[in-house]
Amino acid sequence: MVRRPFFWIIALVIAVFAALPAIGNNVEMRESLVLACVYITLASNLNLMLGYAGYINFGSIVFFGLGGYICVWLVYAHNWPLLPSLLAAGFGVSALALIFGLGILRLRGHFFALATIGIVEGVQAFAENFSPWGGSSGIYISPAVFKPFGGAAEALWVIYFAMVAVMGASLYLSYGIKSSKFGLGLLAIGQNEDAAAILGVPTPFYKALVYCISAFLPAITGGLYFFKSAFIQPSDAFDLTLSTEAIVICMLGGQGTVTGVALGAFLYEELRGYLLTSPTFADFQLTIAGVLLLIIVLFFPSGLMGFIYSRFPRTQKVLE
Amino acid sequence: MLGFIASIIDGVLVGLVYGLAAMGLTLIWGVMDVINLTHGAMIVAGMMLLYLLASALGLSPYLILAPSLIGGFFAGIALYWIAIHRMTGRPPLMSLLSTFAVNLVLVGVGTAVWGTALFNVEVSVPGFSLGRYTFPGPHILAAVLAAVIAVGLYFFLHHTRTGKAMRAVANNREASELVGIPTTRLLAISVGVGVALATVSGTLIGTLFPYTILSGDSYELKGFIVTVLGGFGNPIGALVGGVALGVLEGAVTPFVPVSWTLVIEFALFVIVLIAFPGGIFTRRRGGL
Amino acid sequence: MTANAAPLLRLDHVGKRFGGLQAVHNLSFDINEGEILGLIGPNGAGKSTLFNLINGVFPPNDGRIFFSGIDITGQPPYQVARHGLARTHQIVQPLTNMTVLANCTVGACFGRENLPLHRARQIALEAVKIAGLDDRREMLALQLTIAGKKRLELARALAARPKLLLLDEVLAGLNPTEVEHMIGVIRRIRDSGVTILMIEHLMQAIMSLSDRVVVLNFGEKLAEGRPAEVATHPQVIEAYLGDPKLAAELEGHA
Amino acid sequence: MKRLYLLAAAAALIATPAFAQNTITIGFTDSVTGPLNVDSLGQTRGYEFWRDEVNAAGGIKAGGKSYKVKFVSYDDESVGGRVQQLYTRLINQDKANFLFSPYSSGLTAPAAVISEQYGKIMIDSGGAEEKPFEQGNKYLFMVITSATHYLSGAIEALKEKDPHAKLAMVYSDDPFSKDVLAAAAQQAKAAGLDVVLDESYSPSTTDFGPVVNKIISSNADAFLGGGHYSDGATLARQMHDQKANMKWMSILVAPADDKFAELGPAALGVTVPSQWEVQVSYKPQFGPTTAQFVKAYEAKFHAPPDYHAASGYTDGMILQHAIEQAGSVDPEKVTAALNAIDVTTFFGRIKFATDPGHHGLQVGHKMVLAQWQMINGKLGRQVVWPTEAQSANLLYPMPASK
Repeated sequence: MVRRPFFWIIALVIAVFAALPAIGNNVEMRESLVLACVYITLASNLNLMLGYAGYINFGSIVFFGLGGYICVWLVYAHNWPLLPSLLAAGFGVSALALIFGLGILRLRGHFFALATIGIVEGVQAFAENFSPWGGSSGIYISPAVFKPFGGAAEALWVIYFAMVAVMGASLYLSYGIKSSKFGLGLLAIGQNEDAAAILGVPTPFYKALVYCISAFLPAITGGLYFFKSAFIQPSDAFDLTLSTEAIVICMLGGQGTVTGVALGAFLYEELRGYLLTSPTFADFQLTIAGVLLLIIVLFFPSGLMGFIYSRFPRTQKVLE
Repeated sequence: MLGFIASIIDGVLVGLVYGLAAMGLTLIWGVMDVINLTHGAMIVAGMMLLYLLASALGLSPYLILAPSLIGGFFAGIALYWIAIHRMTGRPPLMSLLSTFAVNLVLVGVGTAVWGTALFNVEVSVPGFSLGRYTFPGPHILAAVLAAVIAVGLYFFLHHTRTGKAMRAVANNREASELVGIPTTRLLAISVGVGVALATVSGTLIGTLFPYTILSGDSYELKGFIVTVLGGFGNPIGALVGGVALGVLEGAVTPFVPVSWTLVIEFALFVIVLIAFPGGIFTRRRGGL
Repeated sequence: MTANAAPLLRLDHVGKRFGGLQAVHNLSFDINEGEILGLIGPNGAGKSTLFNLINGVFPPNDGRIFFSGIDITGQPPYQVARHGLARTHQIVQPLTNMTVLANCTVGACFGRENLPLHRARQIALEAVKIAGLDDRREMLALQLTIAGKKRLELARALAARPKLLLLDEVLAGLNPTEVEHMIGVIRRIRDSGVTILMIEHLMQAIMSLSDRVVVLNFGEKLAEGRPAEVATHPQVIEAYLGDPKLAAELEGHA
Repeated sequence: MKRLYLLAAAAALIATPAFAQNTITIGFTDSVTGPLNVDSLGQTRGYEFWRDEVNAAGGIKAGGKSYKVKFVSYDDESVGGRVQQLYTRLINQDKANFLFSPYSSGLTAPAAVISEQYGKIMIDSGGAEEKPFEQGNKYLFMVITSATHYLSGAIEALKEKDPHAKLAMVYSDDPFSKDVLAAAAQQAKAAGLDVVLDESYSPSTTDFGPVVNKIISSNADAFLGGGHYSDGATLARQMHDQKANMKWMSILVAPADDKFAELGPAALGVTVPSQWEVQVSYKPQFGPTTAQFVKAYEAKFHAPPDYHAASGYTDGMILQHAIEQAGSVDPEKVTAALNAIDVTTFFGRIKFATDPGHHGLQVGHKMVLAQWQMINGKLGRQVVWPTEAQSANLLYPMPASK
């Protein structure tokens, strides 16, 4: 893997993300890249389910939100340091995903998609009523938790670099799985699950495994994100819109590709951010986003990567 | 005890409306395998039409059902040509994206024009009372109309040429094409009918509660549950699914805090989905 | 092929019902290592259902199925595949958006030998060659013609390096030259040591290819034996009288 | 080239009035889209109205300089995640000197986390929840009465009218409403009133039929609850449609908006805790009187101001006062001035708590209770509590549904 050019492309992306805002202490750029990191992490991991195994998961936000809750709650109620809280969030949410997965992965197609919507709404409603997590008011953590990092300003940088690392890990994970036997099995499931099973792909095990894996990094990013915010509430943590956006991003970028999904996530976030803050477009930002999306869906059916591949066939050898 | 009975009756009434609100969603889903994410926005369009016509022209809300039906039908045809027609033969659920995009546009324009202000249309229809519990007239009328519309749709699907052809397309699109059914026109009509159902249900719901530009979302979400309970594309199933949901809400509310109703609803939703993929009230998928 | 060796596949009083319909009833027969066993019978006799029972698409209601002496009754398809049992489909099931080579690599990766990716790719290349798809290996499966997809089915099954290969109407829909070629391929596969159980409607082909034939009718075994014996079996002829064309073919062959 | 010179000259002309000209940038987000749009709009109008008046009067004068006020604002889509992104942007990219709050507790809390991380003063008129003020924040100040006091007036009035009233409390499952009703439940208990139903509902609830039946079943004669705009109005209408016939109804937020009149008979008799009403008449130490404010506001927006507009305006006025007192825009000096403030404006008295456990919380301002009554044949709000401030008598019991 190390000898492939794509390995180094990912390394370059991580380096650029880490270095650009750090040079000249550009806090504003850092903050806009934070959301890009979140989107790339969410979309890349969703892509494991959606692009590889062909399962539409509206519930990717649950991993993010639950990760956030577990991490913030451990820090707040049990005074855990950040790192073990993050790991607990990652492993805890993965374990939960395995339990959810065993139930709903028996469903296919639209039914699976529906069940994941049910999970988002159910978990949000649960969090709104669960008093240890503050119910609908959520959990605030005192700014004092930033002290071990040397203050809020320093902590924000540390968290940012951690998020970039998680994003990088997501890209390597996507790439690694894609070029592995596991990935081949997933792609086969995505194309034709019955045929894959008959060819010997252990479909239930692979599906459960990928669902579980795709929960890990989003949960950690959720932990970092809400720790950074020092505040978490159910309506933000389990926002169905963000899940839908992640699906949109995968399809925009080209599902099943590593580059396309990452690029799609980056462009989508930057575009939304621009429209939202642009004085000219702000009033119509939703409409414009909708029109742009429609144009892309109608006229670039195979997504960004499909377009790039067909225009520059040689990129297919380099970009996964 | 009387309170419990009242809750159940209330559940049936509101459930019929849920069923109506879900019917368009499940029809389009059943016929063409498209999850129409503009459904909520179209419900709101029906509500807005009600507000505009009722307050500007002073029309009776129930007269507005006619323009709502016709307008919805043409909006649906337009939706088909804009967002759905080109998606045939693409990877599954691409239509999810295109309808999501159209929904953004609709909500964006709606918010720019109306904000998220609340609209209220007063309707006076006498209701009836059971002890201290009152069932408002508009509610009863809406429930009855919902049932009438569902039965009408059932007859349309089973006893008209177009309806039968729609069912044929739902069962097997390729075979229908082979026997000479003009599928494209039929699919366009299906989306038209589906959206017309959404706008009509919006107009009816508008007579029950005050609403905002975002009110459609929760009905769309309920529509998903109803679809799972009642099966795809089956108007009677949707009605039964809606009533089941309404009665569940009514039966649960007296005993648990209302905020837990949603948790129970969605937990049940997932369980039902796993236990009966394809709906409790239909025997198999595509059984229009 | 010694007579007293344990059979590779043994069906022991297997039965399957769908609702009120008895698709397969009390069916028993053996397949010995190295032979080609033909499975024939009129439409709806339960042949494809039998394949689905053998490779675990659904479990039988009654009876047991043994493969290499292991009880595989009720095992899911991917476990059955791991034992060394591969199949093709009457209605082709390509992994549409993957290349021909990738399709076969899946077969090799998850088949009997459970190979790592790079080894699997080599095996897949060989299988592609045997099935005569060498020139099309970088094509997407969906771009192949029907005949091409049939070959892909075969190549993919071969790449799994099975002990037993189930062929479900691989000759259907092929033109006479293609049929000739495919028959040659099947012979060579058997010669390489793979046991074959095949369903075929093309009587001429199956009668000449098979060492033995099992005849199914309404889910039950009507006859079993060498092609020549079976073709003259009175009950078989009677069963096929409902299908005059087939009956004529049978008699013509005998 | 020549054109460019001309342009530059023109720009310089506009930008350079008679004396040294500076600007202060104030940043905030408002909910242009999303469910909180209605309530947010009033607050934003209040902010903008203040800005226009200050700039028309020559700006804020401090330390011999005069500062024009410039706003930068974004749509937060009523989503907390966006709020944090946008406040970070306001601080870092738009170089906002001071911040105003978004609307609602749910959005103010995440915004406060950011303002505090960067040490920016944020004046809050949109979030009444107290929790953010218990985190040891130094730069967050609330000009409105906090959630725990919203319904104290209602409880007092109710106790006076019927000491044995049975209360049903049903409220939105959001931080603000929960805070308000939790405090009200305690106050009711202390007053010896019986709470027979105490429940929250999901903020996305659109049909309150089962809830209303539950209220009827509880045999309550007074109702306290609601949340934000849509749910409160829907609840009021369904209570009326289903003839719940309470003797008393207090609903949060929704009835404080003039659009509540659209509900017609369902609005009649409903009370609402209000931060401010057009009838209140505090004697301001500076700034406009209520009458002046209402007149100028109506002239500009062709609608009477609601309390969100008034509190938004007060945000600006208090910030201005503190800057002028401090004679500087230095955040530490302005913070000190804010800590020291104890003034009365048309909005009421303003004083902030300074103990670390509640720093920035409002302790001076008092709320009033308004009731929807018929005024000259039209529905309108009257101040009915406290008695010394009332503009009309309290209707008790409220009119029954027909």
